[in-house]
Amino acid sequence: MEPSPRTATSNPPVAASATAANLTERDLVRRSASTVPPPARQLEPVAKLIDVSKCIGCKACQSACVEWNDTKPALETNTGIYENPHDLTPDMFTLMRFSEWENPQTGNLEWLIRKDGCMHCEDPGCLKACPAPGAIVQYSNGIVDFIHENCIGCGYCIKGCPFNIPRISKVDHTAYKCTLCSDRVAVGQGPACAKACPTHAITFGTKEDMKKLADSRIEDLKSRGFENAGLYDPPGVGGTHVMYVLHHNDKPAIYSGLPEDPKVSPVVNAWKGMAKYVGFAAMGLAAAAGMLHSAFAGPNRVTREDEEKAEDLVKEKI
Amino acid sequence: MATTSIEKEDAIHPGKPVVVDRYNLGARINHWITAVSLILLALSGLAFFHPSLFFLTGLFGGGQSARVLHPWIGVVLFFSFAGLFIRFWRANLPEQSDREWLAHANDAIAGNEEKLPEAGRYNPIQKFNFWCMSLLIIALILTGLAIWDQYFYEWTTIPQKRVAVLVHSLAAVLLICIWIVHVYAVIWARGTLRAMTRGSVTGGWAWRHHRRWLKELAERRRFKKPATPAE
Amino acid sequence: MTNSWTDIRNTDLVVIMGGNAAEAHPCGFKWVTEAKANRGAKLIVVDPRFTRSASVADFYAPIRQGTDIAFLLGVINYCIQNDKIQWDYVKAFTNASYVVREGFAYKDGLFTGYDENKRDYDRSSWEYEIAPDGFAVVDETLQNPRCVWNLLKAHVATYTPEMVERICGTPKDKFLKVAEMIAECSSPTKTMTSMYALGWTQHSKGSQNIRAMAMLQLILGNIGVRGGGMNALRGHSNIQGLTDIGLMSNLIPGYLNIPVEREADFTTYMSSRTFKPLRPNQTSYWQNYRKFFVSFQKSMWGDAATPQNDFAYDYLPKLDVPSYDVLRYFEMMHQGRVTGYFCQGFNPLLAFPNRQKITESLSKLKWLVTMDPLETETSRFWENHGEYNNVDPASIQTEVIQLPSTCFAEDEGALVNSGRWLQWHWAGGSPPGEAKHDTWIMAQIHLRLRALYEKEGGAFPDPILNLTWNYHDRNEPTPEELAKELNGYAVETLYDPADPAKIVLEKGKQVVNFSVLRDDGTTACGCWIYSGCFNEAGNNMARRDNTDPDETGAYPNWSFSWPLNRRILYNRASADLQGNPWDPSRKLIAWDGTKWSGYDVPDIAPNAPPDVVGPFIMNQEGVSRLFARGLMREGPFPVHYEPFEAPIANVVAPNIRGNPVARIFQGDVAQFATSEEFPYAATSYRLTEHFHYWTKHNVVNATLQPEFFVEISEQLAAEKGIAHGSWVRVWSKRGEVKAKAVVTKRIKPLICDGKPVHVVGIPLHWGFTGKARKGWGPNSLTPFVGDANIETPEYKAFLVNIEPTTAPATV
Amino acid sequence: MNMELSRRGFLKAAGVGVAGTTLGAFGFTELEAAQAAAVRPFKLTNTMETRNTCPYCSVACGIIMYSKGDLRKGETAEIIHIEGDADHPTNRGTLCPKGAALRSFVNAETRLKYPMIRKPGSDKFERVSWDQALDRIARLMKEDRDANFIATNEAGVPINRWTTVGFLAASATTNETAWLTYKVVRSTGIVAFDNQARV
Repeated sequence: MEPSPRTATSNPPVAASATAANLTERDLVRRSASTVPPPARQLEPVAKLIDVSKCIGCKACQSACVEWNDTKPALETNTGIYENPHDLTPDMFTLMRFSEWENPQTGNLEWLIRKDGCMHCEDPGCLKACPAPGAIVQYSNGIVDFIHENCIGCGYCIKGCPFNIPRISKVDHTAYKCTLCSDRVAVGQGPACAKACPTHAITFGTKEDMKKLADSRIEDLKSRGFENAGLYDPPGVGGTHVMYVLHHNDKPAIYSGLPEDPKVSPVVNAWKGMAKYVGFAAMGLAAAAGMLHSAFAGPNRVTREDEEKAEDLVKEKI
Repeated sequence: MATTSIEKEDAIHPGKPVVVDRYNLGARINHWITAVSLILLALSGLAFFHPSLFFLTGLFGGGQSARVLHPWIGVVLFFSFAGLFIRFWRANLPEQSDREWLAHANDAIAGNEEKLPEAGRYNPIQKFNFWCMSLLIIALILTGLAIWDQYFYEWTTIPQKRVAVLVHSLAAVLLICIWIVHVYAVIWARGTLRAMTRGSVTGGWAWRHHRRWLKELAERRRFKKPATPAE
Repeated sequence: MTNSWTDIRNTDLVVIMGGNAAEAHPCGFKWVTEAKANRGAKLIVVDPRFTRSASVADFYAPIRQGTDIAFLLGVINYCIQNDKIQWDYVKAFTNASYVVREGFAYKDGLFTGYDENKRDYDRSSWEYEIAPDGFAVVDETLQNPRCVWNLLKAHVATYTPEMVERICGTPKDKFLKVAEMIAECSSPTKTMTSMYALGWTQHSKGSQNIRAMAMLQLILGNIGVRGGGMNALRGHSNIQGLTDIGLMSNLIPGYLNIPVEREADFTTYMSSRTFKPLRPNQTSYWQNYRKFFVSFQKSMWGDAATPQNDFAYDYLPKLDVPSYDVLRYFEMMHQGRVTGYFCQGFNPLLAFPNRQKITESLSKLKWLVTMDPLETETSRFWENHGEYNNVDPASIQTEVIQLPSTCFAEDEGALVNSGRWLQWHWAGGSPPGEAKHDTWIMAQIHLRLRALYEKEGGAFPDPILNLTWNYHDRNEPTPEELAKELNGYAVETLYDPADPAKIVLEKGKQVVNFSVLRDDGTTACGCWIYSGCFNEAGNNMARRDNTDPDETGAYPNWSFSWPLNRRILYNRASADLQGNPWDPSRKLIAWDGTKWSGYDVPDIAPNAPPDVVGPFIMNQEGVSRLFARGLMREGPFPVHYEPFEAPIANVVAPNIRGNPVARIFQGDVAQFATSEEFPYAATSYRLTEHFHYWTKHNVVNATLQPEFFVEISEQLAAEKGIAHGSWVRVWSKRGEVKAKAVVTKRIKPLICDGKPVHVVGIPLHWGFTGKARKGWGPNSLTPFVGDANIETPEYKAFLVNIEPTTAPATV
Repeated sequence: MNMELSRRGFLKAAGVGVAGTTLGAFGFTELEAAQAAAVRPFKLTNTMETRNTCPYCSVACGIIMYSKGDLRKGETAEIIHIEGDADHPTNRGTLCPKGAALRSFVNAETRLKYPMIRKPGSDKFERVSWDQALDRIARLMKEDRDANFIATNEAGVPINRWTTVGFLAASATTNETAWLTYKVVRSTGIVAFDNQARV
């Protein structure tokens, strides 16, 4: 297995020779609305680990994300909350979500701050839903990326996503979300948010390493009285390449509505699975029935006799 | 009862053959707008429905423009069909005799129309198609709006959108099936197409397929100037 | 900071009080999370608000703003009552055993010597008993009732947990939990670090807030050790540097003083600066004061500073008041006694208290010069912005000259971080338009003024005409040239005093560090504490070797740390009287029988025997001071005083309002409110998304936190009928603001002296220029009064009222 | 675990210059020229790196500024990106939300570009040349200093105080600027000298 990039331990390269992208077509394992040949090599799966217990909600990740991706989120207002922008937007791929939770067991206030953004599912609902060939791709290291040239802006990815992540731009009408900084990962760097995160609440590396790191964090949290601390790597979507360490892994919903057991909606599965077959079958049957009928019954022609009957009727009444 | 099966424009031109006006120009334009919209919608919609048909977006100038056009065409279809609906809903109201007619559906399919009760302006299969189309188009426009994210994203939740998109695609499939039946029926029942091109049918066609309609027209003396032979 | 950011990784307990490190210093706070993750360290946050620091704390305790001294003295009392003292440290390294002279006393909130009319003390009784040999009397058994330890014990006895709860509103159980966690660090193998910032300084008794914690840290033996210390998290990137270089009314670089009027000549000036040791064999490093002073004068005026003219002593202004700090100066401006004012990278209209007074003051200037890379409200104080700056330009006769300067990205030089590291940086971008380096601008101002004096003569031109200006390009001195001046150089060839034939340093060469500076005019040095930063070895501030032997967090070869590249101040105190580390796992330096060595540059002469020479070399005692003698204006021990605007009366001294020695101007007294008219306790603060008034110009930060708001509890919101996210009007006796209401569980009413106290939180980042939405800051509301020692305004505790309102008119 | 990074030992002393980076350390031993069909082209290719320090708080995080154009070659340099310096012991490459957006400070619309003067009673700024602005300042200073400088007190002791003009120094300028400012201001006898340390 080819090793994958880890959290940036160096500064980004600038020399042209060192910046050839290493995520190419041949590293694709899935491509929306199309098939890809098996990848020539298997990159080691990567993951971003978000340790909510270390997060101070400073929004450095948002800032770094905007600067790296050259997006221009709109200036909003204060509506009584700390979330700004108020939601993920086509220009804001990641968002700190704040919730004030009073722990019924301890009576203490806990300010739970979760960095929201694309989870890079192993089984990506967006990709499944996407009708445009090659608009959504998945690399063998687990990154799910949107290819804007191929995107038609239909918003099916929004319906496919169990985490409510993609957003359609009103400017170029294509879907946007966190790319896991595929352009940085491709040259051996970690995502911009992970690089910036002041407390290393966001780390990036191989999924295996991140799981090990999570284990040590969970152990620390348990030692501090968070008995239900755990790793959020939901199996319903085959695991994710963005994982959370949660102090209350038994209650993900308290973290601004993190889904309890996310999976691609059965409705979406029905739509992208059963409906296709049933639909084609039904249309085919209708057409076939017509052809059969025409073969056996022949055309239904108006006869001379019919015409005469009509003429007679008319004469009679005139 | 009988009054419902006649439309204002319906009239008999005596002659040889007898010619019966069935659809005036407005109705025909309305129909063809609907038809073209529906075909375009089917083509673009199918492109989104299955990857193997994505190439159809090429007909619309690519995926982006297909995505832009599809819902607008849908709006055109909706209003256009609404026009047809207003014109024809009365003629498509079910009647007592439809039961009997349907009891002889086998004969209808076999083309043994003489064994059937006389049909009015529309026979029950046509009525069934009409109402199916109507209901499906309403379903399509409603679900279509729910997934028309460019303008109506805020109107529905994502779970609602998911249901909407599923319902939309299933409704579209059904509509296409109905459409196939409709088109086939037109082809099968020769002499039908001219109703939507020239606006009229021959007396024989009316006698054969919609005898009660013809009889009623005659009964009410709905005559116009004789059809010229050239017609 | 006595320690450094990277040293926080070595701690066992972090106490964030008087600050909000996670929010104001996120990347420094990283080392807290590292200590937690890697050492199992604990974090305590004590704050009126449940801050972002609190969100990752192991324990949070609420406190009413302005009551930190009561809390901290309460913890000291707890430690004393429960014998949680690092005794060896306290006995050897503090003045616990020093006997205080007869006549010193404390009663009803006041020490001996108070003069109510002057609002000042005669501090002569706040002194040690001095033996005939000239040394202070000590009682190592701590039996003498007048020894510092027994006085302290008696002084803090008032601050019981019940009293703390009554004053601070901190529930007793929470206070006790914090006290217990802190007290554990009295073990020689456990350390605690104190991370504080403006939450302690911005009070009328800010210095004493800090002193209270410093005393606690001394009792626990946490000063001078890895993972310990008093860590002031400085606010701005080079505020440490500007303080070091003494850009203040009364300072000379390196914490020397500008003479006062009664110091008529150099001899008189030096007579009070001999710094004779108060105990045998002590270092008392300030004995070198004269060397530093003379070298400074030489760097300023070169050949014009001669032994004959007392090294141009008269070139320095002599002060008639302790200082012309900004509060005093804006008061003078307000009285119409000021002609012109320069604001270099500063936005006083928003940054200083009582904005109405600031606007009036600036309007009375004849001229104002601003130098900034960005638009500031100050440079546009005359411009009408509707409700946001409601002034009449036609009636303001101030001429304003706005000069565009470069920003960090376009200039080169050193910034001093909170941990005293002088870090060099390089220019990477071209300035926009005609923006110029500050060095160019200052040089131009000087050269043009100098030319006018050369041509026309005028009032005492000598210090201007003789100012050392031997730069290669007179129009724009380079950062290297200036850094070399700060480091110091030999004016004449230096010979070894022990061997006059031996050359120590040739004329014109850079001095290696301040140890070679002389008081005879043969050396020049701009800022003695920086000496060593740019010596003959090169620019040590530009060093980039990030190796860290044994991962102590010292990074000895990264940049340069003043003084002498020392990373932890008082590091001698990390070892016991035998010179062995208190905690072998956290060795810093150790005595090997002949000398000190280890991971850091020893804070003491390398051959100073451990049981003889004390670690606190800058003090005449050689030890640290639990009893401050006359060095603090309020008294040798901290006392709880309420803010000038407080929701309750002072429980320990009901007749005293505010800090009894804080300076107040007559016009401002009338603007102090009582809790009857203004019932709510307001505080001001930064948010992590913004930096003061700069980042509202930055579209990204403006987006992350776009609009001015205030934070209130759900209870206050319910009482006042304020809806989440709605507009509120907040007003004090000095002004009003309109803001969005953030109603939050993170602020809860406190019960103080039996009465509920509601806290109103007011962040400070909005104004009428920039990208963010227009707004106000807290300084339209804050009172015009400062700390008694250093005149830092009381931004953190004042009274307001609040009500629902409608949106301000848009402009 | 993240703290175990960046043990690169001695780094080149220069703070500036194009740095090669060993991609090998991150898993791609063989660099390929394959066309990147998907990922965005790496935007820092062929930029100049300059080491600097974040100008905001006193944590003083190391930053790297990436520019098009090289100042040291006398070119105009435009900063296109700024991020944390992974070699820096304090911040280890991390930055807070302010630091991470530094590029947008450098390129802010409200950066000042030209000297401006607002005349008494006016409601606007007017652009002037540097010479006009600086000569005006020097003249205003001299006028007031000559008028209000206090050379001696009543006892005849030289006190050399100038109290009618004040100078408020910055908080984010370099030591070198601060020192030059100190020299210039002190030499005039200004006593109302203060800075952000107090507030």
